[in-house]
Amino acid sequence: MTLTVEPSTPVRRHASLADRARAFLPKIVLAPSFALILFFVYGFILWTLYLSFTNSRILPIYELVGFDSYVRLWSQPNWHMAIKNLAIFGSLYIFFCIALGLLLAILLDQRIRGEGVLRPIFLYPMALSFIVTGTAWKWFLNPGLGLERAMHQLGWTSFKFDWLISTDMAIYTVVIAGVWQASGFVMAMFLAGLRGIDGEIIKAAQIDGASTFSIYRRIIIPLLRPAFLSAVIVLSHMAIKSYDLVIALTGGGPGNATELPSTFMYSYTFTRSQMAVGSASAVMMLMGVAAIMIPYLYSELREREK
Amino acid sequence: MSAASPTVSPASARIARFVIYGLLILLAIVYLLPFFVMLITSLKPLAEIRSGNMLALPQNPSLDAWGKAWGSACIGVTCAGIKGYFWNSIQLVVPAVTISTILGALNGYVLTKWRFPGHKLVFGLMLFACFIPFQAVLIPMARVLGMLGLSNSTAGLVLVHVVYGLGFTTLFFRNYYEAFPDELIRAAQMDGAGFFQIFWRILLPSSGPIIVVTVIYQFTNIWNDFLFGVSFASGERAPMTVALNNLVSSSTGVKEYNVDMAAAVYAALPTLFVYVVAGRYFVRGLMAGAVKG
Amino acid sequence: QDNSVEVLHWWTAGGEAAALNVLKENLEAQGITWNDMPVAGGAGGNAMTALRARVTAGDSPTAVQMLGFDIRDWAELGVVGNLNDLAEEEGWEAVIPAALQDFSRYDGQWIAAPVNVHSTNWLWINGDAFQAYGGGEPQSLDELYAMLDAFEEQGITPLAHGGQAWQDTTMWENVVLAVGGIDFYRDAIIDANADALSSDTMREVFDHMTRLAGYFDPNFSGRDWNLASAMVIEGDAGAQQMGDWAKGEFLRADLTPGEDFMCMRFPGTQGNVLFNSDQFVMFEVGEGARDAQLAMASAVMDPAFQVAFNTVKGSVPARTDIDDTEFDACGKQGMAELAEAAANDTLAGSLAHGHAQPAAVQEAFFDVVTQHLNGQISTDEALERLPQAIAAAQ
Amino acid sequence: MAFLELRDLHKSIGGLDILKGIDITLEKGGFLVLVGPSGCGKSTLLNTVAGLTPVTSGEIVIDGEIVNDLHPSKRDIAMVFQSYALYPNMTVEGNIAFALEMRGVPRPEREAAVAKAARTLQIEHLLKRRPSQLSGGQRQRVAMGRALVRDPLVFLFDEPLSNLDAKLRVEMRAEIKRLHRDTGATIVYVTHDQIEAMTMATKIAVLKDGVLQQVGTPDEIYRVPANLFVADFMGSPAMNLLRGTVSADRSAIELDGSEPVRLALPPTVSREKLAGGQNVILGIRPEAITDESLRDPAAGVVTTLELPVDLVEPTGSDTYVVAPLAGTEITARMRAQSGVAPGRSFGFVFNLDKAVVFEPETTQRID
Amino acid sequence: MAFLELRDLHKSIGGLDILKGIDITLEKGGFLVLVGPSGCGKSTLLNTVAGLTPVTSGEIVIDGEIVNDLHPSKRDIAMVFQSYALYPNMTVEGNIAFALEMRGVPRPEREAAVAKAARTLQIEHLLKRRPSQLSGGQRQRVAMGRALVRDPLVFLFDEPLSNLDAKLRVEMRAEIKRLHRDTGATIVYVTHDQIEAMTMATKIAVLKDGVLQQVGTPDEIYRVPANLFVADFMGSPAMNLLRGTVSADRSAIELDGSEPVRLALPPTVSREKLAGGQNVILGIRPEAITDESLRDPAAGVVTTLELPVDLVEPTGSDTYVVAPLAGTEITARMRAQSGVAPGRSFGFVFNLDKAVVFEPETTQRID
Ligand SMILES: Nc1ncnc2c1ncn2[C@@H]1O[C@H](COP(=O)(O)OP(=O)(O)OP(=O)(O)O)[C@@H](O)[C@H]1O
Ligand SMILES: Nc1ncnc2c1ncn2[C@@H]1O[C@H](COP(=O)(O)OP(=O)(O)OP(=O)(O)O)[C@@H](O)[C@H]1O
Ligand SMILES: [Mg+2]
Ligand SMILES: [Mg+2]
Repeated sequence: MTLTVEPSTPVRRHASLADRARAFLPKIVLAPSFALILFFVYGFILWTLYLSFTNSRILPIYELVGFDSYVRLWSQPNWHMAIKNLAIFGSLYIFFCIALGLLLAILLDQRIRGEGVLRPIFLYPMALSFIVTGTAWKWFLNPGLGLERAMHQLGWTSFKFDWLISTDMAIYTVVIAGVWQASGFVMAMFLAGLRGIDGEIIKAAQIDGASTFSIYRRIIIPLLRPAFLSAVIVLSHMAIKSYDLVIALTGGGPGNATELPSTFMYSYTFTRSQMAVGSASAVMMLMGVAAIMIPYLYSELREREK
Repeated sequence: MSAASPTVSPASARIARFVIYGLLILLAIVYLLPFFVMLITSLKPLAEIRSGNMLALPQNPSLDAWGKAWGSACIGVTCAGIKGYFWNSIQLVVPAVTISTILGALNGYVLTKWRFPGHKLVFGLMLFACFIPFQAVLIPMARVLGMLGLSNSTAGLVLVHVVYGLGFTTLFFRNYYEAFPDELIRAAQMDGAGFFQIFWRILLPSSGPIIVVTVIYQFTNIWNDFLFGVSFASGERAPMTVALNNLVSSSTGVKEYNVDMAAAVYAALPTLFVYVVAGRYFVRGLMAGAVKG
Repeated sequence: QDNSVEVLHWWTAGGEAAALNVLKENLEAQGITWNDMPVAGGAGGNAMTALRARVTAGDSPTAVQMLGFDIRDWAELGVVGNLNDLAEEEGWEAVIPAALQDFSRYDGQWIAAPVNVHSTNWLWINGDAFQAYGGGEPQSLDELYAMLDAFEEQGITPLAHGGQAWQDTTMWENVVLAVGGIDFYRDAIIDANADALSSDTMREVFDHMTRLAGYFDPNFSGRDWNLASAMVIEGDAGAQQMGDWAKGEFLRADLTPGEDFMCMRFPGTQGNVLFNSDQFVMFEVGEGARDAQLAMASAVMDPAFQVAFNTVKGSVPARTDIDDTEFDACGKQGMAELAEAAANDTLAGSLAHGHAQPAAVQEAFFDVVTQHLNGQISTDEALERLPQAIAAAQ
Repeated sequence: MAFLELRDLHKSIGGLDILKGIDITLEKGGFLVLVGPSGCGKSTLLNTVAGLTPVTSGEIVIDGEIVNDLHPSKRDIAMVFQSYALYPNMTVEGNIAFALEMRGVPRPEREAAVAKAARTLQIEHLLKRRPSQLSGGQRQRVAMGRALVRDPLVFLFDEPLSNLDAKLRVEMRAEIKRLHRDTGATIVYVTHDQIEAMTMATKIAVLKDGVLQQVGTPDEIYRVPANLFVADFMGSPAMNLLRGTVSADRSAIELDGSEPVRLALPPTVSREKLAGGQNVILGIRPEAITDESLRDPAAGVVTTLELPVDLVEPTGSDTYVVAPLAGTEITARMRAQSGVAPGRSFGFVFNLDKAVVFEPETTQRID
Repeated sequence: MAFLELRDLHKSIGGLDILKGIDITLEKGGFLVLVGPSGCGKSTLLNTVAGLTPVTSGEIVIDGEIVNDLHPSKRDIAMVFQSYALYPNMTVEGNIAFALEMRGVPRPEREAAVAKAARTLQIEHLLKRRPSQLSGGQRQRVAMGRALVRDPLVFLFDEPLSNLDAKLRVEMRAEIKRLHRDTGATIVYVTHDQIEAMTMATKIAVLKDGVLQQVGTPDEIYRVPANLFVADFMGSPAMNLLRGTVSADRSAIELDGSEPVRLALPPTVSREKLAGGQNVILGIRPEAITDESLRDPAAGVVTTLELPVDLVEPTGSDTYVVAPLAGTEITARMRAQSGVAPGRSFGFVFNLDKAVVFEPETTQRID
């Protein structure tokens, strides 16, 4: 309903050139990063894909030979072992890192005196290069050198902890060391998330009669969802690329009991001079990751659209 | 914000506190065990290490290994310890962390507050980029760096770390800014603030915790990176880890575990320093009072 | 004119690095700058990775430390230099054992200067334990078992072993040589003859491996070789099978060869030498840098350097024309045996150290040997797997 | 000419139509108050005017220019957000000065402007605090302060005084009026406060479910509401709405209910527009039903009814009395301490001069 | 016995004293309305009662127990937050049901309770939305809903209706009253709305700068404010406060100002308490100053003054008229369309029965 109907013909004020440039600004800001990633990641993925169809050995050869390297790859017992181990290692590693990281973050968030001292203690394993820490772990876990021996000397002679040297259990020692190393960082991620939560909401939940446990379960942890996404991505990445960890701790052994795709990939690409097989394994890894991550990312990104 | 309100009944509150502190201290001790092994090893002479009880306290502790690791251990043909390699790593890590963090923050900002059609796809692609196996990029990267004339240079290494850190920094910031109230962006627009002003004046000051997380992540990863370092900056420009590895991993030479351990702790010091300093920015209630409802 | 050399190597720490310094000083005396590019780890694996990056970037180092078949692989790519003139001038052909020349030359062209020769078929024995055993040096596997049994009775670990793939395979190749002799070694390992690989002799080898493993302590997995040596030094273990570099550990612990510890050829392999040789491969560099490169190659072959380096390193010189006075008892023995083996054609490349097969095949051997030793596969499976894995890797 | 003009504005969010064709014009220096039930789209409308959310269709004209494509920062509009949207990292001072800073106003000027606004808003002692250290009302005042320091083409206020105490609200109202008068600014103002709407507006727009119900001066809206919705919505307590039938001679309205009650036909409706026996709804405001002592001497058409009192609600200044009539309840406004008590019967004076009549089907007013 | 009792409650935040010794008792089933200027400490008070912030000193007693050390979740209190504090990760439904869920109420019951509350609050169509998809008023109603579904010992409402439209607010008010009546719940309620305060409270507490000014029934607070602050604060428009001197015979008050004006002594003050020539402040509410037609026939002490009209402010239901008197301005409430026009002179009828007298120094009322 217009009260004053006037024959006015206003000009349409179009956004000026500068304005329109400004409208593009966000995209311009994003563009370099995106371009870098397109080139250096997706470009290289394509390159790797190409390589996997060649017969490259010590250095790339660009002559296509078909699926040969995939056939070789899947005929390697090491590769099967690596996949199996990644499934065990990856799931346990991600689970325990998140569980422990979350626990630590929650404990540290209870207005703890000395938070400033404790936080670096949980973080420090990240800082130490596994090239050396691996040695310390190796001793610590070795029944003849470390914990088991110390316990025996203390009189607890039935104590037994020999996972490191057992082909069946060695992979779990890798999990232990990996969790030790990364859970502090997961804690930091969750702590950042926790610090961003509005205190009023928690007060409201207290009024609603929620126990501290319920508050975490129903309010805080759901609000940490983005932090979970970050954690899962970072941990998956670390699980997949864990190289130092295995090399320093078990060297992939006993036998090939702790072979992981990362060690496999590295050794075939570089030390074994079978670059094509290494590339094929990289491609398989990416496909595996895609198969798991894409549905997750899809649901996660769709879920949080407002 | 913590759920532990200061007002709980004294008795149960004290028990709860006791449990919390007990748990934290216990976990701290467990976390410190490997460090303890490293520390006592670094204080033992080699003969004592050879004798085999790795968890025993040193019988006659000495700081010799620390002195040697710092100033006189051979790394390659130069026997001046690891002290010279800090600068290499610093030169690398500071720009790489700074650039990747800033870009990540800007990307996160654009992807949450300046959405455009297809923003999810872009984000998804950047996320998926986190999973590229680094082994697979070495050779093409070397080629590209060679073409850019950045082979075997710090600048080249910075580029590499920025590129492969972008996915993570973007991820961190995007997920953090996701919860940042859009109203504030709107208010700032009404106030006449431009794209960068909003970012710089409104978002960034409220991003303390996530900046810390990102810096911790990037600093640690770049400082500890070996693969890229050894491939793209060995020799004089070698970063700390490459030097440390050279000290530690000689294959058929005599191993000096005490020196190795001391060197490893030295090498970790800058990172630890970052952890301690960064911790100050884990502040609470940054967004309190911003919006109603 | 570029008066510098860039040297990629993995002699990064301790005595090795100190030994290399001799070379550096030698060159610096000639006014040549040494740009050090040390990359340790993975028995040169990391160094090869770095090398790939450098070569791909079109920025090859001047000289690269390399082992065995890696040299051939790189030579094949046509990125290496030519030392023919220098070699001829200095008469390398005459002083370097032919088996080494197989690697130093590609298609007849000199591409590398060998620095040393390590030998892998050694056995190291604790002096006290050996005294207590009272027998002579074991000359066969059976005698070895007798000695190990005696050690067991002494209440010590009879055989100290580090359970890493390359250590497992080092022991295995010793056993192959001990059981089958040099011809079988060449047939099975160097020629990778499938029949030999699944032959009864090979079965015997694996059986011996199983038997030897019985003398290990339970915690051998993943142990570094030097910790195994430490067990022998400390008297916790009786013996260790390891290459000649182990001597460094014994010497560092102030033990005297022949008294506090014994060095001897692995029983059954006397008269044969399994070697590996570190060589500096010269890469193609610009004309300007060639003089420095040649100067370096010449310095590597300099007898004084060969002596200085190898006394520290525990290995023996790559030149057979060098006086052994500077060397200790074990060193003298090694030099003599090397010359002898070279003359008798009982010198063969070590599989575990990249002188018998290219990396891919070598690692395929590793896989089977280590899995067998760790009980992941049975002897039957190992015999079945071995030719398959090798064929797949070729 | 109209200064601010909305033409057939549509806006949908996620498939829901929030604004369904809004047409409003406002002259330069006009003061438009937007009212409507919670969730009807008032804030959304302000957001579209500010350019914070794109319109689905329609045009927004400011000062003769279609600004649909213009970035918010280019529209020269100041806005007070319903949710405040204070910058948590800045002090109160920083919050208020931010817009000036962005416009490059030099520091001394900025400080003067902030000081002035702070004085007006009585938050001078809070300038160094952060939003988190303020009470609800203080935060709201800071949100106001951010707009007040500016000198834009258009001010948009989204319930800017809702969390202030009555006294302060009166003062702030006066302040906004002064701002309006002194700067001649064009203002769009959302409020749920009748008094605010009635006293400040030059024009009121009533919105319901995204549809514009009536635009008019406050007096028009209050006196002659366009339809039942507006009648019911404006005024507190609400207008009494009584169902009835036009008497055969069209001189009165016979109210529905068990007992026959006749009310004279209000002068606001012309007899010609009615038919005898037609169903109508009669609307009469509480203050037009009084006791005898409050009867308006100037009133023309008056009917007095004796009704039993159901409920008495004293508000301090007045007493509202509720009584049953025509199958519903009517509210009348009496003097405070009027002595009316529930249960007893009482004489209610209906001033029909101020009554209006609606068509029940279309809900439109008949005039 | 008192059900809720605050004893000498002190609270300081960061060195600032926010509450300075609050003593209030409230009987079971009582309805206490807290009023006071923005920032006076009302929300802080509610927070201490809820246990969300620890008190600095003093005691909080609920149902005979000192609850100072009791965790909020153990106090059985429902609260509506001024800032809503909705759970952003839950739907409206989840938000409302959360408290019941925490108490282990089975799902069917929960759903019924949510449905009932949603109906009451008129948000049934929003149950599946998230808070971020709601308008301001809708969010506020969800915040209400969270409290309404519960059956606690004490309800705390912090300006629960401030963002609702008038109509809805009236309905919600009725709803809260019904809740109060039906459940006999004890309620503490913060509001800036006079009507709300006056009509709902069994007791009103007036706070200023953390100090309690007066606690009393609505009628007491309105009629006989304890001091100038309360007098000025309650009522809108505010009470007119006129400086004057008690006449020598103590029968009248002579107002300050250039012209001598006498007003009869109000019956609310006893002559004995006054001395001739004493300075006083006379307080009289706008609705006690009317035109002749509105004069209260029951009024005892009345003075009529002829004053020039300065300003006329129509609000729809009434017209406020401002005129100069005794060096200040007075506001009188006239009938809507009363025909009073600025500039002209007019007869103002002062009903002094309802006037009160204050001591200017202490600002306390004299009775
Ligand atoms: N963290 C803080 N630091 C300092 N002062 C504070 C803090 N929080 C609140 N205050 C002050 O405490 C006083 C009381 O605040 P409170 O929120 O109780 O006021 P209120 O009566 O609810 O006001 P409103 O009606 O505006 O909501 C205010 O003056 C406020 O500025
Ligand atoms: N993101 C959204 N998705 C769906 N509906 C929405 C969304 N945001 C707002 N709405 C709906 O749009 C309608 C208009 O919202 P708006 O905020 O404009 O209301 P309002 O008139 O300002 O109400 P109030 O007086 O309560 O503030 C509301 O019914 C609301 O529920
Ligand atoms: Mg709104
Ligand atoms: Mg408040």
